[in-house]
Parts: sequence; C-alpha cells; structure tokens
Amino acid sequence: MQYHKPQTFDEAVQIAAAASGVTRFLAGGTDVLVQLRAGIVTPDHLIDLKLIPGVRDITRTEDGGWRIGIAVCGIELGRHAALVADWPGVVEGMQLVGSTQVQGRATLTGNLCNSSPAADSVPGLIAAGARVTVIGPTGSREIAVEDIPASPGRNTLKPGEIIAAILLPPRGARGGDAYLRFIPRTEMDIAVVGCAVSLTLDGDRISAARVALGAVAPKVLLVAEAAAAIVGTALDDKALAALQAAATAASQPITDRRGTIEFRKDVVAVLAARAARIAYDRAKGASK
Amino acid sequence: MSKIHVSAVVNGDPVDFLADPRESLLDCLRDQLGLTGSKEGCGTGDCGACSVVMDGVLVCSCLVLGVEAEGKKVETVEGLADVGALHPLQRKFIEHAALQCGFCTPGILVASKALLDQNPDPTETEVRYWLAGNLCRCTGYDKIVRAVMDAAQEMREAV
Amino acid sequence: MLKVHLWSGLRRFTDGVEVVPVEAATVGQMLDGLVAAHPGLEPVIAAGVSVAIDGVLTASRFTPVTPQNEIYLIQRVKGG
Amino acid sequence: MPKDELKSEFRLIGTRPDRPDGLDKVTGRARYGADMALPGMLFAAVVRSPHAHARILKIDASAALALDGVKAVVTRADFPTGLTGEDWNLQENSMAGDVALYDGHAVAAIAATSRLLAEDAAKLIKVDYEVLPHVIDVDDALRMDAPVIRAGAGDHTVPEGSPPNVSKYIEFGHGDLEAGFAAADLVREQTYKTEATHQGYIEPHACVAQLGADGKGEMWVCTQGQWYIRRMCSAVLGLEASQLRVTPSEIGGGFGGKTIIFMEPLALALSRKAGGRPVKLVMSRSDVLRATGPTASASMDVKLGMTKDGKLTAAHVNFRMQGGAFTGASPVGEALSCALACYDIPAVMHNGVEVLANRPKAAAYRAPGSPMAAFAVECLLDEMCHELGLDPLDVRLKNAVHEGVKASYGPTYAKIGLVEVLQAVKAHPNLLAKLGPNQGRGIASGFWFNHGGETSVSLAIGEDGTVTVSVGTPDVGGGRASIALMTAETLGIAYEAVRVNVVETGALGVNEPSHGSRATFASGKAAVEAARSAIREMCRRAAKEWGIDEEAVEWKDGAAMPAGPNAGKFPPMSIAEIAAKMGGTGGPISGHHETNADGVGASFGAHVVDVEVDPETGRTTILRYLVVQDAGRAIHPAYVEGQYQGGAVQGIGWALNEEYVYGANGRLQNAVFLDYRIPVASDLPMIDTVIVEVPNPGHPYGVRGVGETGITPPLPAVANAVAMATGVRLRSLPLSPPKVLAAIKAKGRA
Repeated sequence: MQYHKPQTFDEAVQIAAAASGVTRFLAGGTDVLVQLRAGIVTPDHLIDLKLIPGVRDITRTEDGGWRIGIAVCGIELGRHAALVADWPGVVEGMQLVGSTQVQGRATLTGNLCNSSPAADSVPGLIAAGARVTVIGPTGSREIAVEDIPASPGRNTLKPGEIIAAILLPPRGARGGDAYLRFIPRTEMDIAVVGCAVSLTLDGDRISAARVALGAVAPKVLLVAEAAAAIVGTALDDKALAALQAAATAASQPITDRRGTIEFRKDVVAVLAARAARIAYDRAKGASK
Repeated sequence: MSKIHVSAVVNGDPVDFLADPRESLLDCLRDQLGLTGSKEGCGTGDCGACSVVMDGVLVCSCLVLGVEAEGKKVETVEGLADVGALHPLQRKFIEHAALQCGFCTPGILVASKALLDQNPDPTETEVRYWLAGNLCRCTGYDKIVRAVMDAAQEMREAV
Repeated sequence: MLKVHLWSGLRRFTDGVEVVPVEAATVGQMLDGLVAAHPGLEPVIAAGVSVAIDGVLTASRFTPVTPQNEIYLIQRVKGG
Repeated sequence: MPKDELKSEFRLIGTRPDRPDGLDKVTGRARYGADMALPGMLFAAVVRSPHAHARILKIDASAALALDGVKAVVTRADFPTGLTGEDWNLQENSMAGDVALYDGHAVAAIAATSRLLAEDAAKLIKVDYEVLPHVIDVDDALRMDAPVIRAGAGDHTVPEGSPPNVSKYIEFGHGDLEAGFAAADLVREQTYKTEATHQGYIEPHACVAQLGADGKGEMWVCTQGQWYIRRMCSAVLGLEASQLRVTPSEIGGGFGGKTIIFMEPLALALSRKAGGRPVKLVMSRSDVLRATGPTASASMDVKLGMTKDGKLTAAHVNFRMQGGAFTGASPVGEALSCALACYDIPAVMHNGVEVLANRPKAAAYRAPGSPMAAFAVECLLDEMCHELGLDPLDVRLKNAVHEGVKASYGPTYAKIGLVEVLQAVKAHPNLLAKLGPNQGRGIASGFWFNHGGETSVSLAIGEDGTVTVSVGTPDVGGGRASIALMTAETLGIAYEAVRVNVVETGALGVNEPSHGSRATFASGKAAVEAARSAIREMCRRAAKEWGIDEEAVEWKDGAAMPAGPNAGKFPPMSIAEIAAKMGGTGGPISGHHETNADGVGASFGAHVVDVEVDPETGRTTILRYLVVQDAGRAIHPAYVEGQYQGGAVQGIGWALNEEYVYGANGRLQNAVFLDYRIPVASDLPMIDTVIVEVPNPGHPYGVRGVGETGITPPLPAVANAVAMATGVRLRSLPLSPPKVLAAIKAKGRA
C-alpha cells in the first residue's frame, strides 16, 4: 500500500488518475482503517486529503449558506456555534457517529462516501438540501447529497472523482431541522433506523419540508410524500399521522442482526413524528 | 512496500520511527516506541482502550495511521503523570477502586483527562456519555464515574 | 455402615438404589466402595463428582466420614 | 450481624487501602498478554474456517512458505494423535482435524518475521472445503434428523434412543413430585430461552511462546490459570508438564473465559517448527468472539407448584443446553444444580441434556449455568406471584433456604445468608421509589456454590521483616489486595509491608485458576495458613533466643512475646528483629501451605431493578439498580462492591442486548464490539450495593467468595421489571427492542 499526501485537490486527482489497483481516500479514516484492519479492503493507494489547505475550514458562503471542508471532524462541527445555530439537525447527525474518540476523526464527507444506508450524518444533510462540489479528471461539478450513495458501500462518484466540500444552503428565517436515530444502547451502535426532518414555517404553518430516512432501504431515502404530508399544516395530529404513514410506506427495510423489517417500519414512523416535532419547535425559535 | 519515516512528539519527547503505511498509530506506539500502555481491545474504534490525544484531540490510536502522526503531538497514558506526582485522575482511580483488571484504565484515564481539560465541572451524565466509547467489562462503570467526578472536584478546588 | 446418597440419575447404575450402604472410614474408601458395589458407577466417579459431607463440599479422599455424617454425591461443579 | 461489630474485631480486614498493583495500572506500566516482546520473536496469524461445518479436503501452504520471512506453518498434522476425552476436545478445538466444526475454527497457523507479513502470508494458504450441513439452535440440534456433528459423542450418561447430538444426560431430585403439585393451589409451566453470550473481557487472548526441540518450553500468557495452560498445552502437544514453564501476565479480564486454552498450543507448535524462536500470537476481537469460549444457549422448561399464600410445594425443571461441538462443554449440570437452590421445596426434580451444535466450545462464564437457570425459575416464580396477588419479595423470603434446610441438589445447607440478604433488600430505600408510567420494578434471587480447589501458597520473610507472598491465582479483580490484607492481619504487620506476587508454574505446586470465586477464599486461606506457619517458626527462634519453651511464646502485634508472666520477662521481639538475625538463627524463614481447599461457603444474592420501557420503540432504560449479596466477610469492601457492580452490569447486558447472532449460513454475524453490544457507561445508572456479612465458618476470616453470584439475578430481575413496565411477559432473552415492541403490539391487538 502506498500512502500519498497531496497538497492540492488537483494533485490528489492526478495521483488517483495515475494509480492502478484499489484507491481509497482518507478524510477522517474511521471506515478505511477498520476495513484495512479487518482485511475487507487493502488499498493499493491511500490518498490522505487532510493536508490540503482549507479542508478543515467551515466558512459562510456568499448566499448565507455554509461551506464545510472535507476533513472537518465531528468535534469541530459541534464547536462551530453559528453553524449549530443554523443547522442543529445536520450537526447532531454527525455527532451521533461513534464515540467521543471517533468524533475526533470522523467526517461528514467520509460518512457520505462510505455510503452506508445507516450513516447517521447523511439524512440530516439530505433533509437540509446539502450539495457537494466534486473535483475530477474532467473538471468540477456540484451534486445533491442524495445523489451520492448508490447502494450499501457504493457511491455514484466516477473513478478519480473527489468531494472537495459540502455546501449547506442558507437556513433562512423560521427554519428548523432535527435528526433522530434508534439504537438499542444509548451510544456506540449503528442506527437501526434514522430520520431527519428539515422544515420552514410561514406563521404556524409549514411552508416547505424535506424528510430523509436512514437504514430502511439500500440507501438513505429522501421521501417527498412524507414532506408533502406536513407541508401546509401546523403539524397537528392528522399531519403527524400522515407523515408516519408516508414514512412507513416509503421504507423497504431488511431484517438483519440490528433489527427486523417490522420493527424498522414501526420505528421509522415513531422517529419521523418525534423529529418533525423537534424541527417544528426549533423553527419556532425553541432553544437549539 | 517500503516504510515511511515519521517524526513526531510523544509525551513531550521527539521521536522517530519507520512505519509501514498499513500500521496504525497504536501499532507504532506499542511496537516501535515501546509505549505499551495504550491497549488494543478491538482494533475497530469500539472499545477506546487505545485512546490518545493527538494535537489536542482525543482519538482512538487504532483509527489513526502511524504515518499520519508526522509532525503531530501525541499524548498517551505514559505522559499523564509528572515525574514523582500522579495526575489527580490517576490517584482517584486508585483511591476509588475504579479499576479491576486495569486493561481499559489507560484509555479511560486519557479520555477522562481530555474531558476535564475542556469541561472542568461535568455532570454524571456528561461523564457517562463522554466515556461511552471506553468499554469496561469489570466495574459496571460506577466507581469510574465517581473517580472522574471526584478528580474534577479536586482539580477545581486546587485552581 | 455409611449411607451414601446418590443423585437420582445414577439409579440406573445401582439397580434402582438411591441410598447406597458402604463400609468406609474416608471419602476415598467410600468412593472405591461404591464402585465395588456397583461397577456401573465407575465412569461416573472417574469423570469426577463432588462429595458433600454435612452440606460442605470436600475435595480430599482422606476426609474422614462416619455413619453420623450426611453424605451426598453431587454433580461436579466448575466455576468461572 | 451489624457490620461495625465485625469490623471492630480486625485491624485491617474491612478497610480499603490502595491496591498494590494500582500504580502500575494507572501509569500504563502493567504488562498484559500482548505487551511482551522477546529477541528474535516471530509473529503468528491463524487461518480460520469460514464455514460452520465443513470437511477439510486439502491445505496448501506452499505459496505462503515461499515468501521470505515466513518461518513455519502448522496444521493438525503437526500435533500428536491418539488423545482421548477432554484432552482430545482441547486439541480438536485448538486446531481442526478432518472437519471444521464452527465458523472461526482454526485450520492452520503461520509464523513470520512481522505481524503484517504473517497476515499477508496467511491469506495465501489455500484450504479446500466440502461444506456440510450445520445446526446452530439448541432445539434444532436436538431433532432426531439434525445434522450429526460427531457420531458416538455421547458419554456414559446418555440413554439409548436419544437424538444423535445428545452428549450428556442428567437427572436428580427428591421428594414426591406428584403429591407436591397436588398440594399446590396454582401450578404453572413455561418454557424459557437464553442466547449464547460472551464474557467480553476487553483484553484479547495473547501469548508469547517458545518451544525447543528438546521439549523445553516457556510461555507468557494472559490466563486465569497458568497451571491449566501448562497441563492442557502439554496434553495437546505431548510435552512433559514440568518442562513447560508458564508465566501469567497481568490479565485484562477473564470471567471464566481464560480458564482453558485456545490458540496457545498453536504458538508453541509454531515455535517448535521454527527452530525454537519465540512466537507471539495475539487474537483479534473477531477471533475472540468467533473462536474462544462463549457460554451456552439454553432452552428450559420450568414447572412450579405454589399454595395461595405463596409456599412452593414442588418444582420440576427440564433444561436443554448446547455448548458448542464438544461433549461436556455446556454448564447444564451447574444450571440444574443452581436452578432451585434458593428455595426450600419439598419435592424437586431436575432433568437436563447437553446437545452438540456447530458453535465454538463453550467456556466457563461467571457462575456457569446459574444465570440461565435463574432466568427460567425466577421469572416463573414472579409470574405466579402476580397471578396470586402476592408480593414477590415476601414470597422469596417465605421460601428462602437457610441453615439446616435440604438443598435442591441434595445435601443439607450449612450456614448461609439468603434470608439476611432478602431482609436487607426489604429495608433498602430503593424499594420506596415511586414508579411512573411505563416503569416497572423487578426482583430476583441468585446463587453460586463457590469453589475451593487446589492451592499452593508460599510466604517468605525478608531481611527487614517485610513479607513476600507467592500465589498461583492471577489477580482478576483485586485479589492481591485482599490476600495482602489477610496476610498482614494474621502477621500483625502493616498492609504495605506485604507484597503479593502472582508467580509462574515453576515457583509453586499446582494451583487451579482464579475461577469459581476462589482466589480470595482459597489463596487467602492458604496465605493465612502460610503466615501461621511462619509465625510458628518465628516463635521458635524467639524461644531459642530467650532460652524458653516454644509453647511459652506467643505472637501478637507483629512480634513474638512471652505467653504469660511465668514464661519469663523479655521485651517483644518484632518480626524485623527476628528477620535481621535469621541468618544466624537457622537461615531463611518462610511459610508454606498446600491444600485442596475445603470449607467453601455458598454466596446468595438478590437484585432489584427499576426500568422504563419506551412503549413506541421497545427500548429499556435502567433507572435504578440494587445489588445485595452475602460476602461472608468483605476483606476489601471496595473490591467486593466492584464484583457486585460488574456482575450486575454483565447480567444487564445479557438481559437486554447481548447475543450471538448467526446467519442462515451458520456464520457469526456480530463478531465486533459494534454489534456485540455490551453495556456502555451511558446505558447505566450508579449500581447501589449492600454487602451482607454472614461469615463462612470454613474460612479463617469468614470469606465466601463474591465473584460470580452477582451475574445470576440480573437476567430475571430485568425481565420481571420489563414485564411489569409493559404488561407483557417475554420468556426469551435478550429483551432486545424489536422483541419487546413486537410483544407490546401483540398485546395491543389482543
């Protein structure tokens, strides 16, 4: 295995293009190292992106959104008060990944590229409408986060393409988001079910919403029907019931060592309602 | 598969070692530098026995490559005590019988110090959640949590 | 004569007898006497049994026993 | 007995000094299994079967051996043949023969000049398998048409006509069962199941082994018992026991799982084949979960008879357990013996079978068998209390065993403390806490025999009057502190003046491992006897010095002194004074004691837990937890509490989330700590403890042994609390959220 330390994204792309065999990128490393140790994937080339200038920065974009560097770890995300104020659901999703120790390494980008359907940080990004900039051999492009995961462990990035930053839209006034996941313990588990809700209010009514579900399909789902169930409502019981029904209906989970089909379909409804309430309260200005 | 030369500062001392790119920082600390205080309980970041602080951030050294330590400052359990004086956490762990087999203890001490460095007055719940990535199978955590809280109090009073 | 209480599963090795009379002064003699009287018990005793004298387990073949003692063979117990 | 009164009798016992190994353990200096390195050391890797059951057709290691730096490959062909009984079991489990018997079964091992090279080379060893049908579940394994794991595996206890995988049959009981059930107002019968769990010690097995062509070997290893390692490795490899010197490292937890061998013979065999170079073998966490010794899974029928005022009249238990693919590995006998041990029941019957399955060879796990048995019996007892409207604590008190009662397993109880334990539970403030919606309280009792065992201890007086004690029981939870306390108490010297060392196999007679809650009991008892023997010698030397009779000298406060006014008038001669002169008074002074320790006292406990269950997700939160247990006497109370708390939390894990999950292919699905879910700090409240002290007359200081009983009550206590919180009764563990939620929903539909 060769270890590379590019100083720019262009250099990283060149290294990747010239490399033969299996190539992996290191943003945080929490997945790559586990796979390496278990002998699941032993890359021929490991390209460490953490030394590229700016990859640990969180900056406000011109439109009032956020640009998050690819090597920003969970702890750094959580310490950024202004970002937390805007997108608490995105941050809490990231902060649920692993332990305190893992938070010192794991990144949004790594969690996204690993493309686990149970990735805790991805539903929040999708609900927020986040996009990523991608740099590759043929130039750069922007992609919506929901278009990155393809299936468990596989993403849609083309060979040699690298995510260069994560872009969050402006939160705007009267918006709120939340992410909840179900695990059997209080910490350290992979999500059995996850649900993120982001919404905007007009008065008491929800004017726009996005609902994303984790661990109930081969990839994290953006469920338009679930969002539609609450848009135009003040999140009354009827709306919540419709949201729950839509979330369950959209889920196509499997039974595995972490949960059953029936359990996941039940709990996705529970979490959808709970997350929606939190997002709604946050939008109304409740403490984040 | 050639090895890479790494220079770092471990517990305040400059060190040099040769790392295979596949070796974790934990492997390098234990096998190259003889610092066997950090333990491997899982190799997957799930048990925390290998906890170290790298450039001020608490990490599992099994989830860091040795080659990534280039130019970094690493603190391990071996660096916790001053010459002749234990860290209050170390004293309180002995006093409260917060260890039985002691295998998880180095990681828990390093993690607890990282907590108290940023939060000198944690609640019981904060201690428990901060240490959720440090598995202990002997104690049921009760005496560990008490020792951390007591050390925190003593350190606050000493300021 | 000692009265040695066997567990009931051993009855098929002792023609249905659950309390076996044995002439012995020590635990070792008692175990040997059991096998002499009921050879079917040999593999059981060879595999290891625990002996309780008046409710307390004893490990020594030399522990003295008298007809006044309550004597039980019980399943060998290991520990964690 | 009030504790203060007990404490006042002693100078040191019952105090809480710093443990002697504390400094090494908080500074990272303590050396565990993987912390050893030797000059010229090689590193080993193991090739393991990916199949639950497969015939090994061919092993081709030529590509691996062709790599520079690869020094040896061993397979079963490198081991002696003709072993029988448990020796064969151990050999077969260490390295598969013709057939791999479980996912993770070792098939070959390799030694090379670096760990990475060994792992790379291991991937080049090609093994051809013929996959065979497998069976995992205990009840499936009992079917007449189940895949046969080993024809003729049953021992002498198995009745003819039993299903082919039955390897053991047990039956015992007393009293008139029919009359007992006839006298009951309520008779209930239920079936309960528990899944296999792992001890989950945080330190993976590790050793450094060296074995020469001359048959002389050395091993550094994390183990609960260095002599067991020596005996088992010698048997498996055909060595002479005394030529193998085994040194125990500090041990990072064992809980029974480090009482037998797994990969240790492979390291020795590799070393022998590599010309005697030392070989280091460290298991990964996955190896530990797949290929060491978890506990059994169980399927259990219980039938109880009870009068309407709560008196038990009869009990019948019928247990089925699988302990892997090896005869005698399950704790079914222990489970049966513990099942009804807490209660005075006129008629009891126990039946049990062990059955083989394609799983790793079960090892002991803290009170082996007792937690499963308690789950079955204590849950049914609780169900019947609720049906009859009786208080579950009062019913337990009403039926509790005490001195003079005939035990369910046969003999009559000597002095025991269950009644005192239950009374202490009744007096505890946790029982007054108000429960909210979706909350429930569960109570359960538990029992473990405790164990004496083969024990050898030496004690040596140093030149300055300080004392070294050599024990053979590795320190798993503060044993050195408690043995130092008892030794210092006996000698009348300072705790700090005693150093207790855990020594290698060459230094003492054969010791059993630190198992069966025996280290403080048995090594402590032997240390006290060794100290007394040294005291006798010191009194003799003082008597000679003074020119008086030996009998006229007594030992008090760390010094020899005339026994009375008639003995003569001499100032006390301290241990330091006697030691300073010992070269001229007859040479070194030591004490020694060897025994197969009798006088074991059983330990009873009772736990009370409050839980809250989320009715929408089925997730259980532990709100409050109380452990009450009879210690006999707490030598170092902090480490007694530690045993109580640790046992309780392991039991909570077993009750709620821990289980071996197998896929349809027979492979273990959760061989990492991410998915083998042991409790983490944030899952738990503080664990309240009460130490009851009903001294054991069989120990000089009243010790019973406290390590194991604590894991017994949590399984039923948590299940009983969840039943109260949800209104639904689950009879299979773990009480994982999907299971609990499904039960809650089924009740809602009913």
